[in-house]
Amino acid sequence: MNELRRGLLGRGAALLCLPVLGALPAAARAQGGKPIRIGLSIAQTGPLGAAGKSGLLALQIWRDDVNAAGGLLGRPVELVVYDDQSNAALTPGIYTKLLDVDKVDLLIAPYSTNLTAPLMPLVKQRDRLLIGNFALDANAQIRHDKYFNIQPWGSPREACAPFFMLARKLGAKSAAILAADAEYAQNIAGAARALLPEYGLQSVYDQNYPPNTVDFSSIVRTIRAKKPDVVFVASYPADSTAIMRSVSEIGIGDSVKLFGGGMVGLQYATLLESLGSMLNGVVNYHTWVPEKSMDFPGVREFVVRYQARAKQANVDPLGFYVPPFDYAIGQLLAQAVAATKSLDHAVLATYIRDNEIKTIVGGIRYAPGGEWLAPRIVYVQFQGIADKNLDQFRSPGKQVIVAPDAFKTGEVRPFSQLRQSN
Amino acid sequence: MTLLQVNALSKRFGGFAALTDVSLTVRAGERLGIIGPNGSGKTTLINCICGALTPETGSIAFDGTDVTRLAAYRRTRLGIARSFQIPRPFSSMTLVDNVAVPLEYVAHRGLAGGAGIRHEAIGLLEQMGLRESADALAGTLTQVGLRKLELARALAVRPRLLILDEVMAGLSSVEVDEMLAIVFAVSQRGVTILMIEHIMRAIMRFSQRVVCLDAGRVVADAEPAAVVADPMVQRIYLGG
Amino acid sequence: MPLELLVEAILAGVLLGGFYAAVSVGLSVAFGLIDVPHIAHPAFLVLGAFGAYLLGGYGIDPLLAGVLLTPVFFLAGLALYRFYHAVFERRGSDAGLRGLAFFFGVAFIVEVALILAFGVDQRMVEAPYIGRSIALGEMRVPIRMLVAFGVALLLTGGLAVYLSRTFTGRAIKAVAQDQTALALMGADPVRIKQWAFGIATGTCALSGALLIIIGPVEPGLGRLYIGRTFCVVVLAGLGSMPGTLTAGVILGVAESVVLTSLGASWAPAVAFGLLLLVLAVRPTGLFGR
Amino acid sequence: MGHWHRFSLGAVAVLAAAVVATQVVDNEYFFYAGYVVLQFVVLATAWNILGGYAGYVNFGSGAFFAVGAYVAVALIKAFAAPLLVQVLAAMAVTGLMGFAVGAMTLRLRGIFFSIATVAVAVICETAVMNWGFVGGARGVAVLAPPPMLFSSTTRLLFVVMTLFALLAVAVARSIQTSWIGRGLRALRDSEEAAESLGVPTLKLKLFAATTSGALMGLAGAPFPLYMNFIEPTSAFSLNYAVSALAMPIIGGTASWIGPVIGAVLLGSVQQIVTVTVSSELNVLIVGVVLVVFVVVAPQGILGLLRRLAGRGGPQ
Repeated sequence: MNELRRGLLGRGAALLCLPVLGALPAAARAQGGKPIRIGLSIAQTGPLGAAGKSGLLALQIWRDDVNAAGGLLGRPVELVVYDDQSNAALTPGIYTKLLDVDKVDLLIAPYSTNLTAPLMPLVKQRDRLLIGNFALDANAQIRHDKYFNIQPWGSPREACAPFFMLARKLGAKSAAILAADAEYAQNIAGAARALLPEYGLQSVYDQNYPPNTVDFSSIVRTIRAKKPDVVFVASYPADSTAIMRSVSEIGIGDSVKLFGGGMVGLQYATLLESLGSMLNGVVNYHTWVPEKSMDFPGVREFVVRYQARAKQANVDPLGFYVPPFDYAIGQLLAQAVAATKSLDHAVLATYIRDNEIKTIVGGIRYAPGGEWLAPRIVYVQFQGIADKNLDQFRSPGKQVIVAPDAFKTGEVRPFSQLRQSN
Repeated sequence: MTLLQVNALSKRFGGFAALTDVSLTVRAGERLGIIGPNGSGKTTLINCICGALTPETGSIAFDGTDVTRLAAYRRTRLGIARSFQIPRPFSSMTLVDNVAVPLEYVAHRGLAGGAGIRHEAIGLLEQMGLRESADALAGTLTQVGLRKLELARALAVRPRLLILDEVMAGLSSVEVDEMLAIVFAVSQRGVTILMIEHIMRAIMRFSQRVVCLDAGRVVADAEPAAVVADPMVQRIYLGG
Repeated sequence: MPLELLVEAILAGVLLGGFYAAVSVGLSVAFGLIDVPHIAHPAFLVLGAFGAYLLGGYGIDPLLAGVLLTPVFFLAGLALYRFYHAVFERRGSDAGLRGLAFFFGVAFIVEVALILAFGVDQRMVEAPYIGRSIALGEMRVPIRMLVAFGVALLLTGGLAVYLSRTFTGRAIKAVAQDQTALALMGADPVRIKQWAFGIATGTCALSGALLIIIGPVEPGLGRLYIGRTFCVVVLAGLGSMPGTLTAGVILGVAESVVLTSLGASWAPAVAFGLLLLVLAVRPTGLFGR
Repeated sequence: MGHWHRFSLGAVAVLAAAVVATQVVDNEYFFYAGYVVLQFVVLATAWNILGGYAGYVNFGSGAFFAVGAYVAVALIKAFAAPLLVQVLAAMAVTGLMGFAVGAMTLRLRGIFFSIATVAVAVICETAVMNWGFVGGARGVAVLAPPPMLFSSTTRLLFVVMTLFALLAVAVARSIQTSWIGRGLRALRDSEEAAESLGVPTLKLKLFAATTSGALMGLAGAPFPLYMNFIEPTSAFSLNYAVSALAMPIIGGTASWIGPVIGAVLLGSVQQIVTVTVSSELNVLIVGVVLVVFVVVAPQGILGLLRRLAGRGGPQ
């Protein structure tokens, strides 16, 4: 998912388009042969920097793993990484460089939709294999047959549906939608808007707020006055925090049974820790949490190793959201290359299209268009969260999966009820 | 023949009346001196005549044309030139370029520049004794050099009325004499001159007529000797 | 819009406006009074915010941290102005443009220093007044917004008194208008401006602490406040303290009311449209000289 | 005027070299990077006409650039208009923008103009984000038609941008060497003196603001085709505003060649040189370069070269 927030003047960092060394080869373990080069740009600065850094760490862990195990096709793996500074204007140039100058063997897309969209025509024209890295619907227009997204939610509509299923379960009749005026949030809110009638919900409030809004108290008051049963929020990290604070301070009213939805940031350790009990009752999307139903083979071990390295790298210390999936990107490429013994993009794409990929986030099968055949977004409800305690999020039962049913580890409880109890 | 007619001019800055009901007539070819203590409105009057300021009431006519609301640069093109009390050179440009600006914008407007303009600019600088530093940057000039440059630029617009705002302030007595000689020469060519000056010796020698301002009003308007003898002027200048 | 919502929106806007005024006070001195094109002002605010975050790690209250850091910021301001003056103002004509580029550079350097020290994550602080509210009749008001407004009153009021009642304060106001007159008073304009810039930078410690009290902060946040702070200062009329408070409040109320009404996403356009209007109609600002 | 002959000859040579490059250079990345550098040449040159010559700092270059780009998007969406029409319309709109901001604030001190451009940038960005037709905040994909004459759209756009850069430079140069340029410099040094010497300062400033604005729109108009996808955040990026200002300052603002040197140097060297530098340091380098240049080389590289050549005079 993409949390590119719009700056007052845009915030794409600076003039330079400098590649980041991040990942010059850790001189793979005494391998013979020319390394297999995997190229990508991933934000290390700008608004996407936080997610980009944790994602890159996961990829580096994968690279070290695969090299320790003898590399791919007997060749060491090397990552060629550039920093796109969260600036979409830089990605077409960077990827042309990866292709024409660095002559990388495989490509991974930059983190987020905005930065991926400008690449799609280029990748299609060159007929290259591209693994999407948390891009939402990036292939919808271009329909490139060698694009495969690691993000597990399918279309915006499929991503939103489980939330409204919960609304129906709680007997909701009316809904408010609050969305940031920015790319990801608008996509998600658009899907949510379209779903309201299907779930028998009447829209009582529907507003976009401008990026970088400082104080949400006016907005929260207005929503409260509308007495909605459901509040669907699509927001970015700083806003998510500000909204949660305003909700705690001002109150959203007893009518609200379900609150949350698409709030980016409520997956990040720093925000979880400092919001603490203000999170209770919120139902929000996620990709992976340490609940029983998400115990895919290898994922726990990965998280432990990630957390050990995250501390010294000064990146997100939990690593639940992006990192397991970025590690899975590596596994996806590795499986395809190992199985086909080829670096030919057409061969690899055919393999990925036709076979199940085994990763630490479970088995993946792809639908035409390159999204997961069986989309798997999960909605978690924060329950029994205390203040100032990061470790509580490492254990199950705090971020209870309430939807979809296949992964459920607990029942959804009305928002207002969980708010009053704390 | 009247060249400049200032009629009942008033100008206020917020609550402060800088000029009140000032009237003034300047004949063609005349050398007029304006005196008055600091803050008496001399520079404000000049700014109104040149168009840097717009008066609230009253009118200004130049050579029979009403110029009260005309933009400053248009008045310059009609033939009103001025110098500034604190010299305002185009410091990043050479002296030649400094003088070329008015030549291009007034004297030879619409004509191609080039060698002719440069030649003429150097001629003007020569008259001021600035020939040697023609290609130096204006920012490097001394105080007297800057005042001469102001004068050269003003003359480049080929003025009919030249307004000098304390061109001799801060100059040594030799330099004052030098400057006076230049100004006399300009006057000789038929240019009307309106001069503000604190240096009494200079203004008395130079002016055919002297106007004294005090607190934004005209308190005297006569021949130099008569103005000096005026008890009101004496009170203003000698205190009391 | 129901009347009570409007009233609540206006009240929230006034408090938000206080916050805007508080983060603009320093710029009002640096840019409004002594004419330094201080684009790096918001970067110093973020620096102040991280200062509060750092001290917060030792259990120090963010406001107290702001006060404790003020002398440090003040001294840094003195040094920075000394350098700025030596390099730009003394050299003359182009000080504005090159000074601008210089402060842009300084802003970038501060930003990177913060990234290297703290990473790119959003940071917050803990304090008893964050996340709580008090009831005013039917309405609940976040305490942190009240704190921001209080600090704004304190800063603008304190500076207004300082500027009009003390010798140095009056000299700072005078330096803005007439340097030669100041020299005649026997004061060195450069020293006076240096002092003023020290004050301007000093306020960033406390205003920066407000930044992290109001919401989460990351190193690049300063860029978002360039427009807002300059908007307040110009709207106010350069260098006027009552003007700064009023302009902040106008901006806050406009934003808050638009957010409450339909078309919340137009809030920035409304605020900056207001600024354009003021520039066109009354360029000296609300309280301009 | 021999200078003009030499200049036109040089311009033709540059254009020819660009066309030849598209035929012989195999590396597509060269054209992607080259396009960006040329785009900055246009932007920096445009900025310098008002900022360097007249001393009025435009802070909203990003907005002019983005409005140029979005005018193109709107025309593509509405009429599938050809590139030439997009470009002309973009220039007209951004030129008008420059004129309007100028008419409102150019009578005032320079800083008011700067602030007004910031305000205009915010308003334009908000307007685009709320304008669904051009994709709003979500952005919109713009697929380029198959390129004529060239083997790829990027190569075509590279030549187009070369042409634009030459055009912008020619405009800047002719302004600089004419009486208009002298008038602008005069008013930069002292507005009152210029006015009193017959220079219509307001008209000149408006002319410069309009020309500068139009050329910024020119830089932005092909951007949607280059990107294939455009959304407000990257189009309105602070990068453009900072670069447009930093490049002329680094190169030297007194002459048309200054912004060109600055843009080519900063724009291209950065892409190549620091392959081994970690990312935060990118921003740091910009900061340090800006600070060092304004401190050590107040007249930019141009001034540095002159000092080395031992000539003290301007241009």
